[in-house]
Amino acid sequence: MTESTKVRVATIWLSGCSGCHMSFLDQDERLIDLAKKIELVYSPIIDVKDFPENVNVTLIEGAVANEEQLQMLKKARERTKVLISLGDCAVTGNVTALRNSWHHSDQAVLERAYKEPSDLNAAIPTAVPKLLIHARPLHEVVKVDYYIPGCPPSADLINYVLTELLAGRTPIMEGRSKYG
Amino acid sequence: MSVNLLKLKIDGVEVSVPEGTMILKAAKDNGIIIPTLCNLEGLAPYGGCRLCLVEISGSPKLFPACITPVGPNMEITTNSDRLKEYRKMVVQMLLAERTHICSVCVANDHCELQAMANQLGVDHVMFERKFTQEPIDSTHDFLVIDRNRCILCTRCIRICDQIEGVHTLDLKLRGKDSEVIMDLDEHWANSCSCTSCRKCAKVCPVGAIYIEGEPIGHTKNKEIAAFIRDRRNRR
Amino acid sequence: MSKEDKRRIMLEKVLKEHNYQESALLEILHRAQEIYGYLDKDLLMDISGSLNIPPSHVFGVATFYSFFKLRKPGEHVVTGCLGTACYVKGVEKIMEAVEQEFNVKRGHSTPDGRLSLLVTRCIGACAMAPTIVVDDEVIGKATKEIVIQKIKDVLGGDKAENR
Amino acid sequence: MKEFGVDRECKVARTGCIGTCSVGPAVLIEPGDYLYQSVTPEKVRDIVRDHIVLGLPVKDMLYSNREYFKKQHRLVLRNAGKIDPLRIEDYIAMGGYSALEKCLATMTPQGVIYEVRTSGLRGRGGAGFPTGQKWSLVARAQSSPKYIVANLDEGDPGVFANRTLAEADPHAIIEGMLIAAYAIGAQKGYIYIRSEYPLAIQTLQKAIAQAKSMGLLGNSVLETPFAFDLELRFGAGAFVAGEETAILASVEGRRAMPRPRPPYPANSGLWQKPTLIQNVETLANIPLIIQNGGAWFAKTGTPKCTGTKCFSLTGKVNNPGLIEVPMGITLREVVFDIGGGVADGKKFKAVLVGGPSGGCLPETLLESPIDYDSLTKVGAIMGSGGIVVLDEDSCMVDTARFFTEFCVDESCGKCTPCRAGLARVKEIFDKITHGQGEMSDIGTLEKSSVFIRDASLCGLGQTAPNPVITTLRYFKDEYIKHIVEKECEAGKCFKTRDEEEEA
Repeated sequence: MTESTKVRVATIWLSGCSGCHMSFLDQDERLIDLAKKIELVYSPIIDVKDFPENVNVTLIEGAVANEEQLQMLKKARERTKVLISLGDCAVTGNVTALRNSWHHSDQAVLERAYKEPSDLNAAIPTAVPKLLIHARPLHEVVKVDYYIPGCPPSADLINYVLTELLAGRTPIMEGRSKYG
Repeated sequence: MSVNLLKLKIDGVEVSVPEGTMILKAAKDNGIIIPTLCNLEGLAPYGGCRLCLVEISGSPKLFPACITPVGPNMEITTNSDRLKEYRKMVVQMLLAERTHICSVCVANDHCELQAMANQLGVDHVMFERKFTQEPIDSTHDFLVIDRNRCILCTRCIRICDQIEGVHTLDLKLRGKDSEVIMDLDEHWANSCSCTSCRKCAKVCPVGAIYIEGEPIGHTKNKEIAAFIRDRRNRR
Repeated sequence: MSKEDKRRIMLEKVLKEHNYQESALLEILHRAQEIYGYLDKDLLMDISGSLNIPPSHVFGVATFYSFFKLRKPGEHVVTGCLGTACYVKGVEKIMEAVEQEFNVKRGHSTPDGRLSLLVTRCIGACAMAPTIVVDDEVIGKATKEIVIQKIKDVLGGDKAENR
Repeated sequence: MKEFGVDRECKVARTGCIGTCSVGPAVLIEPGDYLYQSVTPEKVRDIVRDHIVLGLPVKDMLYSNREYFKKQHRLVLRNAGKIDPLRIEDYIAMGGYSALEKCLATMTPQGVIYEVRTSGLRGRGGAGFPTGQKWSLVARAQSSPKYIVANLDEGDPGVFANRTLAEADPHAIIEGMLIAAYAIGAQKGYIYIRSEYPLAIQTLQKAIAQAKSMGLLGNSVLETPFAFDLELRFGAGAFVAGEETAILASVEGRRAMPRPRPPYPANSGLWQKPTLIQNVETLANIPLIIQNGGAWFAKTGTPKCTGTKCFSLTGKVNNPGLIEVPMGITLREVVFDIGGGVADGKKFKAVLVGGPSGGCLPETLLESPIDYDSLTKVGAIMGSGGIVVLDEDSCMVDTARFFTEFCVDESCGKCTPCRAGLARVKEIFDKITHGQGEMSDIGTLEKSSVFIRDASLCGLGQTAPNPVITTLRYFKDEYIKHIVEKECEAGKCFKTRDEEEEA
């Protein structure tokens, strides 16, 4: 299979712990088979600066928690055919959404994160992008085509979904997916 | 006393069931598991969660299997596409209603709601999830209630009343504001009637009532109510 | 005899009238609220003991029905009818005006405890919509001007008496 | 009257509501059914002088809309406005309690049930279950004692038919209960009434006391072996308590949470005993059926829906009030002929039939006849008889949001669809009316409301989505306008937070 006929796949890391990406990598030797069929065009594990056009499948880890991520997600949606929420943060908000319970302003969240726990020179870093009021799962912001829940989702499940999609079938999640 | 056996069909399979048996039990005894969250053998059926709804041919209505007794020549469908779709809806509504974050919950991997979502293939929730701020009560020596995880199945209330017999627990308010309370909405430590028997924690399907410091897999016991009731009945 | 004792005797009479029956809980809560003005926890515990029903059951019933008050209401009570007919006829605007004028949110009392603003789901006077009840007087076809004036009158009336 | 010297020939009587609430206070002068509107103490003087002394009715003060009464057919409200509700003698003078006498003296319980069956009467509480059938179920139930509960928990906002009935003709309810009790073999009855109706409570209390002192209630009714005792039970502000099984819980002093049926109250009701639960309007029909026979009753209305129904006609209509019409009358006749059309010359938009869980019907469906089955077909319900007229100033999205909010507040919380589902539906409405709606929300609304309708435990949840389902069916354009163009033609939605605070 030549580069040009391979399926163009991207992965994005929003507000999450990167555990889902670790799980993706845990596909181990199956990655070699996968690599024959896909071309990874954008990912935190490769060095590409801008999200490319004409992507076939994008897997997104993490919830949408700030403005920068919101723009990124929208761009990815525009340029992708099949968008997949990868892991509980992307599917439910998960740990990143715990702050939603407090209904505070973004400022209060930052103070809780950076000022309150620190004993010395407490300060909110200026480089932090503006937070959204709530951390939200992806499908509350854009249309999502498939969901792979789990914290993290097992490598087997990720592999199953990708294999099914590459074979042109619809993955069946009943009894396979697992939250938490 | 002779037991009257009724003939009926569950998912096309002909079965004989003693008169008075609830559909849920009749199905289970014949190897068909109908999903439920509020029902627990040994406690009076509640009919609240609506997961066990089944179709009975001849009626456009849906019936809760936990509380509908079998009838002669009934033809029961437990797993149509519509029922599957509706069960997914129930789980989604429960997940969206309060703060359900499996990864940081004490009941992770031992939660009936989580298992139900996985089993039914609820891979996302179509409604905006609520992140609630209901009070957590950890004043008791070892029992903790986190109402943000409560699905209002009332198993704890029923076991407290029907098995332990003290009725410490009940619901206050109504609708979406309903909460499990102790006595006159007291802190658990100040409860005048709680015997600290732990049965509420044993039957809680989720991580709303748990025992501090104890692995939840160790606490949970779905058979306790049926066991005690059975032994009592034999007396 | 203290006021408290008198009330307790009245309550005892009510309990007796109903034969200390568990099923009369709602009636007894109604009468207790008439006697005491609202239902505090001591009172609920008392009733729970008298009828021999669990405290959580009594609390559950008292909070299920919106008519029972567990907090002390204001001296004067304004109740807006939020029934369909009143809503269609714009009761919302009147309620908002009252909230602003007297600085009180619905479901609450003013800090000085003089005025409570409540809502109900229909007093059944729909043909007179919109309706607002000020203390025990029903104001039909209400406008915000009439209602605000009426509230000012009842609040002011007390002051005159005090003098 | 003294002033004009006619105080001997005339009697001033107080009476229950006549039904023309919008032009109150009203004075009725008999003979001739002269109804004066918006009467004041000064005007009364003119009326007495001109009408009674000189025999010249004061034309410009007469109730102008004769159509209001012309199309009505008053059976249940036969005595409303004609008798003093506080005097049992008045009721008896109008033939009251003779039906009871007839039952006790000449009819068997089975005979009574037969008449009720023949009449075709169906429950007026909303579901429309055949009354005679219900009675025979309870009569046949084996265990005893048996109970009867009269439902006067008129919780629907915008409905006041039962209140008017209780205030105007309390003995009709009591007599109906007595006959029902005789037919099914009950000895104890409860009238469950909303605490929001103080006048109705007082009236009923007095009526029960009078009936007791006349020997109509007690150990030996009308000196026969038939014994029946009656108590009032008060609601306390819970809409769901009007539901059949919830009312039982409430009468027993518990939280008004419905339970699944079966078992039906006919077999296992109050304290697990056979119980007949009947709306007071149904009961008020009973004496007439016994008096005149079931066949006579069945002549009114349609073959499948006999008799009449009381409706509370409110909203943006010229003549709001309480009306009683034969079954099968069209909505158009009610809104335009009796109601006198839309108020203030505005354009008709929709009519909401059946209370907060009724359906919003557009002008094209105004020819629908009012009966249980036709209303269900178009997505509305009979409910407890609320008809609210909405004009061009009403936004259908906001209307559906309002009713959903009502049901969210009133849900008992027992079952997931009604408790958790309706709350989500309401949130979606909040999103749409604040300009954050997306087209996908329409699909979510459709899916969830059908699910809530099918999967809820009791009638409240099962009918709560009706306003959503019908507005989506008949007024989808408005939803799309709200979502795509962020436009609300009625000007109800899209207030910003600031504007809301300002208002």
